[in-house]
Amino acid sequence: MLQRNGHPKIGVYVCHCGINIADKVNVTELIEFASSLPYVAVAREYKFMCSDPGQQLIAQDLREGLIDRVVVAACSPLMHEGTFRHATEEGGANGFLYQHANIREHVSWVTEDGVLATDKAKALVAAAVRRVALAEPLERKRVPINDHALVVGGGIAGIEAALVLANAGRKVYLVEREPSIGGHMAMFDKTFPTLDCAACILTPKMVQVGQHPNIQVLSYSEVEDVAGYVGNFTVRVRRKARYIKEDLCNGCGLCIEKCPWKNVPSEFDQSLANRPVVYMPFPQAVPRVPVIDAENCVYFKNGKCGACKKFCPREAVDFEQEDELAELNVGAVVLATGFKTFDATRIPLYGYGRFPNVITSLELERMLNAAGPSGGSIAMKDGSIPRRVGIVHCVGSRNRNYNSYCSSVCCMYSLKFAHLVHERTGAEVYNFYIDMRTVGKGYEDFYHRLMAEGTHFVRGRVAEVTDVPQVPEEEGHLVVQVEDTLIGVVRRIPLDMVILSIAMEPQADASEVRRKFGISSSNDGFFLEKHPKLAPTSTLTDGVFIAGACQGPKDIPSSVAQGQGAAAQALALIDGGFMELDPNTAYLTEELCSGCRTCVGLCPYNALEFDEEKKVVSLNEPLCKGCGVCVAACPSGALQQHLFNDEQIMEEIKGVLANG
Amino acid sequence: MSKPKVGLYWCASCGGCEEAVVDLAEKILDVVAAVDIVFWPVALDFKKEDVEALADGELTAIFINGSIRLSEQEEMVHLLSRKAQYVIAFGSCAQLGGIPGLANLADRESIFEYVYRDAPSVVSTDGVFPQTRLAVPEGELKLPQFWDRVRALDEVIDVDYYLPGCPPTPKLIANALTALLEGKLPEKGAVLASSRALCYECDLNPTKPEKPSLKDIKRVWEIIPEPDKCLLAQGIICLGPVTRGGCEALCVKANMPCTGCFGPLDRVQDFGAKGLSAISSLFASNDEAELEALADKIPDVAGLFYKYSLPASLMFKGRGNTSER
Amino acid sequence: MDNADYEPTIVAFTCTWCTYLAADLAGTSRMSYPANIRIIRAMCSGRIDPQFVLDAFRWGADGVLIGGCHPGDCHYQEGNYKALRRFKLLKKLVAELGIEDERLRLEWISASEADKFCAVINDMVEKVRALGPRLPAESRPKPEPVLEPAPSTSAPPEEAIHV
Amino acid sequence: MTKVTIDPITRLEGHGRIEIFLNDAGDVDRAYFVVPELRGFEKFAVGRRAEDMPQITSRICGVCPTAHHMASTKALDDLFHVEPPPAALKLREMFYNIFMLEDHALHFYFLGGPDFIVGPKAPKAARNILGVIGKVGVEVAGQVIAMRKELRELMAYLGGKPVHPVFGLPGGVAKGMQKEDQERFIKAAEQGLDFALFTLKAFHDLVLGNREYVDLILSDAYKHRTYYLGLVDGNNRVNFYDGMLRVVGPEGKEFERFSVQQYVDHLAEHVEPWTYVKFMFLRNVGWRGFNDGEESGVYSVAPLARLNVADGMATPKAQEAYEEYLSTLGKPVHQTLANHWARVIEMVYAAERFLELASDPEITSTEIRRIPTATPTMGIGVVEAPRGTLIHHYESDERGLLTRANLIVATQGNAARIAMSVDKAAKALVHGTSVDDGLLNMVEMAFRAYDPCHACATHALPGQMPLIISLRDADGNVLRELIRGD
Repeated sequence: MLQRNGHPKIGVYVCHCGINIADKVNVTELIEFASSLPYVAVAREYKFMCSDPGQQLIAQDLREGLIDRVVVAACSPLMHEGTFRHATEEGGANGFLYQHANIREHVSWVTEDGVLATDKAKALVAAAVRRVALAEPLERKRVPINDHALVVGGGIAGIEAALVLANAGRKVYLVEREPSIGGHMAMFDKTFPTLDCAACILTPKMVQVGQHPNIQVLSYSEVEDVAGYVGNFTVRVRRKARYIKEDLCNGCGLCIEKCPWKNVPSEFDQSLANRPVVYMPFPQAVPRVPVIDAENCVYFKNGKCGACKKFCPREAVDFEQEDELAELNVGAVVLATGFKTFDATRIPLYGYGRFPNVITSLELERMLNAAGPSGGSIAMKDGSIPRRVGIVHCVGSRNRNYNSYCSSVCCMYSLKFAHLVHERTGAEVYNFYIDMRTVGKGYEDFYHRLMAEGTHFVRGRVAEVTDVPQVPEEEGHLVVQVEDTLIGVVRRIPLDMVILSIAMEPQADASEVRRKFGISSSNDGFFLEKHPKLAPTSTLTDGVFIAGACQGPKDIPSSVAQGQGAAAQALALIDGGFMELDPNTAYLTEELCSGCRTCVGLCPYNALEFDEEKKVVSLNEPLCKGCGVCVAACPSGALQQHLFNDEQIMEEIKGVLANG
Repeated sequence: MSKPKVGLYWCASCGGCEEAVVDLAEKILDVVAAVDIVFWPVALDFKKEDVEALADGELTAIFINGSIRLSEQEEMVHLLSRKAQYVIAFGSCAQLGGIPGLANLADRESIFEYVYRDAPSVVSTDGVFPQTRLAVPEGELKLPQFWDRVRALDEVIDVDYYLPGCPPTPKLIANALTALLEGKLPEKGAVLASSRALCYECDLNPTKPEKPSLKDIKRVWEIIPEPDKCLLAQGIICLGPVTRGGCEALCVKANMPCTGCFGPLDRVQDFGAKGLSAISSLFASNDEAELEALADKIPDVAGLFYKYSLPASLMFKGRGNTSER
Repeated sequence: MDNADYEPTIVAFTCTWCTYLAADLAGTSRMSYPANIRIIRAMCSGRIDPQFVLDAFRWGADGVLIGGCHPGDCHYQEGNYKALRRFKLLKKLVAELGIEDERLRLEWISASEADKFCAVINDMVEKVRALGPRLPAESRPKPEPVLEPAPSTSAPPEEAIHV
Repeated sequence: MTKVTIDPITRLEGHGRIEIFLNDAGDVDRAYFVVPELRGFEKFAVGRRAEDMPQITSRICGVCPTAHHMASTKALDDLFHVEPPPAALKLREMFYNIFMLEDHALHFYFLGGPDFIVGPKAPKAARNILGVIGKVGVEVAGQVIAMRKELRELMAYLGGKPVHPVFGLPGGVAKGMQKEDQERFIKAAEQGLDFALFTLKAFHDLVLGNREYVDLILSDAYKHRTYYLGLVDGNNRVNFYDGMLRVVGPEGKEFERFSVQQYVDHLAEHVEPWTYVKFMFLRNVGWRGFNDGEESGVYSVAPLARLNVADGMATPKAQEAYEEYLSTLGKPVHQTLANHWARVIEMVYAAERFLELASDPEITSTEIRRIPTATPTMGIGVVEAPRGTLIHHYESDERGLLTRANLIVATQGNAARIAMSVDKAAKALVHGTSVDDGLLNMVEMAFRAYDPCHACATHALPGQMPLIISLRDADGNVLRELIRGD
């Protein structure tokens, strides 16, 4: 138990939060109770404590010397603890002579019975009062910030983020797993609702990135691990061997041309076409440096061939090349790792993989693309042109068995498909949808345009795609069986081609990546934002921001907006030059330490070591992140934690249990 | 000017603390020269009346060993604390409840049933148990009430200082007396031994690895420890890191682990819980099953970590003389 | 004491980054769960000292819940594993001290698992209620006021002002 | 009816009490010997790790912790089915004899001795260690202290601490003797022997030289014809550390000879409602109340008993003293007060045995432990404590956690006889309320001779039994009080 001269004088302030708290918690009773607690000198209530007049109540009582420490019972501390610390400082007291009681998120919003809610609020207030009596004045820690930034993921969101940061004059590292940046958008033909060509708007940006003096693109690379903390991350990146020296290669493409082995299914083209062993995923790739696919290369199998090496005019081919680890020091990170598409074979009834003419939306994108395998023409496997085409919405989304969320972009790209397919083949197009979701500027107009074009819209979830005819006219066709919920009959519609509008899903390695960066994910596996409304591109880990589809399914405009937003956030952080951290670090009372070293191995940041001279442990405080693991273990109580020392926590325990 | 009066008194104790005083050997003559020992049940005569006759505070200090189990003990220590300026809890039993405090794991009835009925050598005399009041042909006999719970001294009276140990070492006893006589006593409530854990004064501490960890746990009979090597580093659970120093690592010098008789350090509230926290933090695994296995290598967790301090555990503190859990 | 009319008190020690946020999310999502829970926040479940658990029981808690991030998700790399190490041994200790299994729990609840948080609270409150009070009210110690009466330079606080 | 209470409560509550009831004629009706304390070690030993028992049980008594420590350690050998290496056994026995020597000396000079050396009827103020010093001289007192100190330090050398040592482990001991330290042990043993012999001489001069004392020793007031129990070696000679348990009858003939593993078939405990101590008796004779003679299962332990069950002492000087003792008192010796003499003879034996073992070349061997490999089941260990036969009996689960513990403790073995002695002495000496200090002290001497340790007896508090004797009239008013001097 800590001793102090004189009694503390505590002010307790209860926030109504409009009706959010006051409707459930009997504030008057709570104030009565609070003022009965030992050392409580002032107990006030107010409609909105976070408002200016609310904060002034605190500052004024402090200035007038009525109180010397503060408790506010309001919303979650993560919401307004900072606000009231500031108000306390306004009043001339140290901001850490403050304790927050969460009676909104943890009481009024989750408790049905008002009496019980009031009792719970009392317990939390009593605890805060007991604890604040032991609070100590503290200073915030200032840490310098590295002003370089890392962007992970070279899709449109990452590209935008990188450009914003680079244009602001910051050094940016852009890490992309594939041989080229561009992401999914590079695969698309047109973009909804304006139908301008994806390449035309994307490639200039890719080139900018490639040429930007402030951007270093690390393509064909992956983040290995991350150390450090906000302002000072150390990131190790594995640069996979591409067997072609980036600095020597001028992208002439001769090696690709000369490579005799051209039969590898192209990932970029969804295996609709083949690529050589030496390849660039697509003509506009950035960087314009090919990759040798060692998996499939005969040279790596038996040392024969090596045509590429022979023909390379710049001797850029290097079969000896190995993975390299690059170490990057950055102050902020933007994660824009994007998404993967739903595996349509998971729904056998839709026949993907069984029926050649059942294809996914991404395959269609490649077909439509002028630079794609079919040069932009839509043909069935036998080469003939489809007369009747069906587009099935919500494949792998809005379905408890797969993903319950709405993938948000499928309606719009399905409409885009309906238009393009009709435009290019004159085929009759059916859209099978559950609900038509066209939120977004100009989207609804596009929907109406399609209806005007005579596209069929059938409202209902497709039950099955089959090739077993029941009537003669179904012979030789795919048949979609669906309940048309608008007229309430089950329909069987014969078609030549079926396109599955597959959902966006978190990357396969999303959880691996988020753990490397110490952030959380929501139940659906997408990265978790700090606040769903107010901090959509921030995370709970300071200095790590998220943008684009890695945070949830979204279309290009939203991804771009988030990329730019995240970049602005990162910029605001690293531009400060330094930042202030809560002083919740561990501290050591040397006189109590026996040098038993129990703590040393427990610290994840190596902040503790044994001092051979003094025969006790020494704590390197700047390295401490304030987890308190060592404090709980220290058998002498020599290690304690600011804001969370044993005595303070034990007072809080008494408070919640003993109501006073 | 007359010499300061001091007294030594025992409650539920084994007499080891008295032996420790006798082990002052020739020093005891100096003590006798410096103070008047107005009573010391084991060695000198006194009567309760003698104590009652003393003016309040007439005693400079009363050294009380043993824990509190009987009504008379409680009455007596209340009387003594009135008469003495300083109350010094002497030894583990007075400070923390001591080894007899392990009795708090059982209650009065079960102890009686075993000792007077179920023990193998007892010849059942149709359920005869000792009675607190008994009429015999010649008159009435009384036995004192045997309580459910053993308590540390400071649960019953206000204690000024603590002399830790089972028993305290003669050296510490001498130091305490000197401090008392020279008026150099520290702040009230202080434990009159080292302020650091035993590791600090243990000769083997330098042999402990920079980052200690427990890959395996050995019981003392399972391993012949390498001499001159930290026992904890050899997988033997030594409570040196948790235990207040001052004994100069007597047990470790005898190749046996510290079992904690000097109790917790100033900023630790519960010896057992803290010891458990420190030791388990060293388990060299993050795998649930492996951790289970390691934990199972520590049978009788309570007996290990609360060998001397069960009555002082936060779990039972301030719970009166009942064994209510 | 008849368990029907008895409301258990459960103290929950949660880490800041996962379980505390799950509780916040339960609030923002307006879920509802029993009011028997009292949350005490630490930065990491690895900060939770077994002393705190026993202290909670000492002052009359009928159950104690420790909440942390899922394995691998710790904001401080491995704090939750340290919590697990201690929990394994602590569990054995409290059993030996006569405390029923259901009264002490360790749960991994991530920031997004508000539903799991509510489920755990509901389940634990029911199980603990079924066990009945751990300590009869009369044998619960009463804590002393927060500070030992310290030599007071300033006058003791004047009558509390009501506004 | 008048009640005389020899009541320690005023000085040492819970330590034992003698209640003497006088009839209207003022003669003693019955004297009760009451031990009112209990701690329940046998109960809370259950669940503990077996290896903790030598430490836990030593806390039964801080006066003879070594006896409990050693009995417990031997029980662990048996429990874990492991035989310690020879050096370990020698170290243990040496350690134990050091303890016996030191403890017996303590009793002779501080506790029992004063009665004789100073005199039973001397004023109480003189009947204590100071009185002894007056008689034997200051330098001797210094010797006693110095001797005790050295012996305690040697115990600390091996056991870490003299009080509550950490020496014994199943299969051996934790620490051995360094070659370079052997000399120190030998030297101490030699001094110890001189000291023991000096003590024997002192006893001769001061006690046996005094006809009055001898009469007192021989007087019928302190005589009981009971059975006797003690440990003997292969040649039926006294051994403190190990051997067979032997029982001789009031006529001195061997009644039983058994290994401690069979103790339950031979020894039994009787419970009385008016005391917390349990009374030992011979199962094969049976409990016939507080009576002596062949028909009563009451038996006696401690020095007197040990010398009665043995055919001799295993060391020369002790044997000499033993023979003289018998030639004076005959055999078996039923006179309770002879315990003091027997105790001094045992001091000589302990010192001689200490010297033998300290000089043994093998004792410095580093082979001092064997690691148990068998599954622990049940184990029983026995030693002769200063105050008599001490038995520890444990049962455990396969992890070596105790499932049952039973302790047969020295003073229990004398409990019945003590009660009888007190009753008999009271009846013989106390008549009406006109008894004086000397007489009451002589009542008290009846049990002090046993050096009873009620800490052990009830696994409770220690105790040389300090007593105050209150004479009360019918209304319970205190007529006068007499205080026993230590």
